[in-house]
Amino acid sequence: MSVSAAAANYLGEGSGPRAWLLTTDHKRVAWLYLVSLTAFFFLGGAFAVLIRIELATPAGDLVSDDVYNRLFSLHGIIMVWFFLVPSIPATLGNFLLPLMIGARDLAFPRLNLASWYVFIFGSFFALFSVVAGGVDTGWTFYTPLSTLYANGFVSSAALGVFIVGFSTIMTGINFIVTVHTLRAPGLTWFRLPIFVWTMYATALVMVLATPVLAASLILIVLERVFGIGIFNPRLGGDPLLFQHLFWFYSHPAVYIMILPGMGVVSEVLPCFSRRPLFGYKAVALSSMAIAVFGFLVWGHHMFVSGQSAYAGVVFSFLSFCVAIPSAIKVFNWSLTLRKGEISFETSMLYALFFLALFTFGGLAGLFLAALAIDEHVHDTYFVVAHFHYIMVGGMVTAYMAGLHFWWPKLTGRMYSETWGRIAATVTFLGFNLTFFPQYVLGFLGMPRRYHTYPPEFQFWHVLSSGGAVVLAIGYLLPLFYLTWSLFRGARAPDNPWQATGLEWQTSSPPPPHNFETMPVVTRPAYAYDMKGLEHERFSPHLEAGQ
Amino acid sequence: MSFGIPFFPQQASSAAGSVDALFYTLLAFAIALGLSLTFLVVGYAVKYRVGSPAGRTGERARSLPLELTWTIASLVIAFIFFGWGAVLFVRRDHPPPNAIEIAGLGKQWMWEFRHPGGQREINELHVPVGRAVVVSLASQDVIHSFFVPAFRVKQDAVPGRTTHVWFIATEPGRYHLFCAQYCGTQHSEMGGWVTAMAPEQYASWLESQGEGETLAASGEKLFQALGCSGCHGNSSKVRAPSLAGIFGRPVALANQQTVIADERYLRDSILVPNKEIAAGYEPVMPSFDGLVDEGELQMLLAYLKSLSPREPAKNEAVR
Amino acid sequence: MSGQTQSIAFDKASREKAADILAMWVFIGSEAMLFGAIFLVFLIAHMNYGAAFAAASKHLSLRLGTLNTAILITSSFTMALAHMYSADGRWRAAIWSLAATSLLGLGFLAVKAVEYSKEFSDGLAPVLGAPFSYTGPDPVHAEFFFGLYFAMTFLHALHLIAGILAIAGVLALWSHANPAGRARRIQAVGLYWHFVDIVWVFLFPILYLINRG
Amino acid sequence: MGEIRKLSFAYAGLLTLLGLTVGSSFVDLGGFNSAINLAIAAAKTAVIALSFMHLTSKGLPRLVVAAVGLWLVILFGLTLVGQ
Ligand code: HEA
Ligand code: HEA
Ligand code: HEC
Ligand code: CUA
Ligand SMILES: [Cu+2]
Repeated sequence: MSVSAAAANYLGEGSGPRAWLLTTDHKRVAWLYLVSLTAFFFLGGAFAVLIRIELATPAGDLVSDDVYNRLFSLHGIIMVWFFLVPSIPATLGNFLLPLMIGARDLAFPRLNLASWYVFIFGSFFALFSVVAGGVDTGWTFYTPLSTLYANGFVSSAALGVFIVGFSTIMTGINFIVTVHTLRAPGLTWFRLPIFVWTMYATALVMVLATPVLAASLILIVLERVFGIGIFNPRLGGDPLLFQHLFWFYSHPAVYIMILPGMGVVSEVLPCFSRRPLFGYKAVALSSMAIAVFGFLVWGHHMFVSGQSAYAGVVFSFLSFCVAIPSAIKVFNWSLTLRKGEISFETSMLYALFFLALFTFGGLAGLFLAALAIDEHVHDTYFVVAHFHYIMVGGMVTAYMAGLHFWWPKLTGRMYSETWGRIAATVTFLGFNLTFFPQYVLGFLGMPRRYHTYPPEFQFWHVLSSGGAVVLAIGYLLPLFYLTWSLFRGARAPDNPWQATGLEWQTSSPPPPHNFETMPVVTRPAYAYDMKGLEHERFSPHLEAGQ
Repeated sequence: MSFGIPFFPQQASSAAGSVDALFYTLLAFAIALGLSLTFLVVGYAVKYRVGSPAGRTGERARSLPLELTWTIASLVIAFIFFGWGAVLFVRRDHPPPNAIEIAGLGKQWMWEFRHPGGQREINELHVPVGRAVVVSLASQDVIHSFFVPAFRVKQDAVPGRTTHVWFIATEPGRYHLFCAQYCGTQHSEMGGWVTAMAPEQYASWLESQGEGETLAASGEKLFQALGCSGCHGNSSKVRAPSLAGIFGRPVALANQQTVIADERYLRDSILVPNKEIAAGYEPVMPSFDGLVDEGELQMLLAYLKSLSPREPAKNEAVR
Repeated sequence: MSGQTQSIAFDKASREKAADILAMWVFIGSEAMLFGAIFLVFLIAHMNYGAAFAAASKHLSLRLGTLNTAILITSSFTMALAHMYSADGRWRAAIWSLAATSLLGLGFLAVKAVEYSKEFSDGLAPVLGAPFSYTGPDPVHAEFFFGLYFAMTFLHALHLIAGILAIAGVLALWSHANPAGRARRIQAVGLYWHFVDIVWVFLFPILYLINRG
Repeated sequence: MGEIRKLSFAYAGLLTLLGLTVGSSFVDLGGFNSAINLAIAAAKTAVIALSFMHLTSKGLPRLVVAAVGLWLVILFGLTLVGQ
């Protein structure tokens, strides 16, 4: 790019709080999210550390039972709604979606900024609950515990989640409309990078599922604040109905929490294998299949809740079906490595670790979907291990992969590969040490949400707590070297990984409106096998513009 | 169990073996698949690392036959495990006919059990080995869950309805009883022990607990005290259906439908009498919602059930 | 050129308009899921306690309910007129139609307030600990009915208030927006307004008309 | 003034439907009362959507409506299975 770097760069577009807090540039909004979400991740992580310390001994000696209940409730609520649901979509998605489809911004830049303010507004309610004395319902808010018996600050937490839900819906609408209306000329659906497909699928789930959560939370708040008894068994209200509504949202929401990770990995694996993604169409369509079929399986959280066994059989069947698209993806990712030229940069390591951990979490999902096994392991640490393998081992690892992959684009700086590789490896080892023992615990019958436990389980708990320390180091390291790189890192070239995506065709960091000249796309995604591509621009128009 | 570290849960019920068989088969599958994928990925990663001499010609980024193969194979395997799990699971709905019925009541934060003979225990449950036991579960306040890992059984106790779980203990011993559904402050302390004993010991244990009045007898007393007998008794002036033998019988309703008088029906008849009106009767029965608590409801149900011919014989057998 | 588009992402006003409409529809779709979930709660309660619900429903004011339905339908009509006028560039007529729409919305709220206060004074409002003194059969499930009634109508009223505020916003920013922008906003607010009307079209029969015979 | 006639027709139709639904509720038709009420509500929705909301041209908005319809069916259907 011939234009002088300072003016061409979105980071140089004015500084100071005003320029950031009133920006409508999707790239800056992504940063607003990145900073807030990082804070929430470490807050949630701090609760997790306290949980693990408490569980190192069978007796409840560090905190009281009430405090423990608040710890895991807040941990779950914060990690799910204030970190993991928005994590990749609101940061990397926000930053990359317009770049990847060759647009100047999202369709509604102001709505995008508004969604961040709504997020912050909602998080005040949640933080109020934290400071005022916590919530003691678990992240699932089951009635009638949450409506009639819980004595924590349930209403403000529920309102917080409710409000954050709106920010999620806003993001979802923005993404859907952007993908439909702003694709660059020549960028047909089947030329889209998988990341865009997964963003689209995620947005669909956000828009269709979140309102149902909002409805159920509003009913809880009405019951607690206005005394309108809707789930009150005394009036004939049905506690199971709440569970239906909650899981109608929350099962699809777990796909909000994995699809974006799948998208990131689908970018990283081909890049460092120098191979096109294996079975591109199958991977793209299976993302959509996950988004749609994910809505049909929520009853698998309720096998022993008292719903009819017949419904249990239906939901179990559908749960096995929804595993198939994930299976397809796992096989396709593995085959992508075949005959590649594989190198092991930090983000590639994270992506490979994602592959392993997601697979092991997903396979545990099959155990849970099998009715007779779930009867035994439901609400035990087996479930806890399952979802941490997918959400932490899968999604958070993918988030790290993506953050490292696009860091040069986000910041224009390179970080230390050595430290990156160390952090990835420490995370992987610490993760397995933390959560593998929990599978064993669950199979042994250790119930979840237990403050104290029978002494014979201690061995496994100690392993898990030890692992959490290693894991904490794994997550703290990037905090330091990435921050350091912001100020001291080497300047990044425009396309440090020789990747093919449109986002790499503009400068690092990109100019305020993304592209000097609007691109035209002439190739499928992942054209790594087309010879001599590395230094060639995607579109003749880009060249012509200079 | 090396060094006192547990690796497997105890197997102490008739279901444990078959559930474990499924578990270990699925585990074997998961390990086999996991290992092959690991070998595949690590193998590729080594073989095709940058600068390795491995040949890279003839590659293609898709292969329809391959993709179809793994899709179909996954489907088939998934369906096998689904079917297996489902077959084991639906047994839950069909307890053996001669089962002992114990009433279990969850409340914040204890389990209260009542044996057919009226013996009450808290956070302890004594059951005979080799006999089917049905625990009918109710909850006074929030949702709890009855969980005995050694038996591989779990069932939520939901306020406003009765649920069931059954098992046949196979090994005498003491096993953990947990509350698996988060229910508030002392959730982790809510539980205790299930003691499985040889039938003779169980009988003498029942003996030693004192010959309280049976659950059905308490229910009968309530039936008098609450005034049910005023309407449902033989000499009553109100026209109300006779309740003899009602349990398990089909009942014609005023809205032309027919329902089986199961526990849910009896329960609703007492708490929400207007919901389903028996054909040919006026809807004059008052609701007893709020007048009877869950424990009393269980007694009434036990009494009503004892009016059905099969039931008394069953209660006899326990003594 | 860019003066015609609101967002720098678009270079053609027509594309931006299409995007606006799509976004509005997606938003309405997600609102439909919200109300759908609550209707489901109502449906299941109704299946279980139909008799009690039918009896309780008779205690609502059919006159006021019908009046309100008519008011909302009329407001939808004036909103449609506003859209039509703005598309034709007849701005004064559009402003009057918008004003009429929001006034009708306020009228709806006023009638609703009358209804609420009547229900409170009749002891039919199990809200905020107000005394509940229902005299019909099965007061327990009647209480459930009134709880749902208040929850659902309250939520609907909140949406209506949002709609009125949105109209007020369009009018307040009238002189700041170029004609194309005005038309776009009127159309967006209009879609939302009609949706809120549709919600009421369902609320009315299930709450007021369970069985009057 | 074709447009204004169309809108007025729709408006009149809506008021008629309102009259119908209120009227029908005074006739005891057993279980059919609710069915009729819901059918009329659906008809009103169709009128509003087609004439006021201009859902006539095919394209993405219709797709959205169809999708939401399907999702509501899922929500209602599978929940009722579990009842
Ligand atoms: C990102 C989050 C995420 C994801 C993606 C998943 C994915 C899956 N989940 Fe999980 N789940 C959670 C998060 C997630 N889950 C959470 C948070 C809970 C607990 C909530 C709570 O109670 O607090 C939970 C609980 C949960 C339960 C209820 C457990 C219980 O409470 O008793 C069940 C039961 O069926 C289940 C099943 C599945 C299945 C079948 C998948 C599938 O989608 C997995 C598909 C993946 C694979 C199958 C692996 C790859 C495939 C292969 C390697 C090929 C081989 C495959 C075949 C032969 C089919 N999950
Ligand atoms: C969605 C994302 C998510 C993430 C990322 C995590 C991350 C972790 N979780 Fe979480 N977890 C949930 C979602 C998540 N969890 C949910 C939904 C539940 C269920 C809640 C419920 O039952 O309602 C749960 C429950 C849960 C339990 C079960 C509690 C119980 O049932 O009693 C446990 C126990 O080990 C646990 C542990 C951990 C650990 C060790 C991590 C680690 O990965 C965390 C790693 C991060 C760090 C270690 C941060 C490092 C930072 C520091 C150390 C700085 C400290 C800062 C200060 C002191 C200021 N989690
Ligand atoms: C005022 C009279 C009255 C009293 C008191 C009364 N019932 Fe009833 N009961 C009726 C009538 C009349 C019916 C039939 C109409 C109906 O189904 O509601 C009935 C129906 C029933 C049924 C359903 C029987 C069937 O054939 O469908 C059960 C079970 C029952 N009552 C149990 C009880 C119990 C238990 C009590 C006391 C706690 C009780 N009743 C008290 C009048 C009464
Ligand atoms: Cu009772 Cu947990
Ligand atoms: Cu799920």
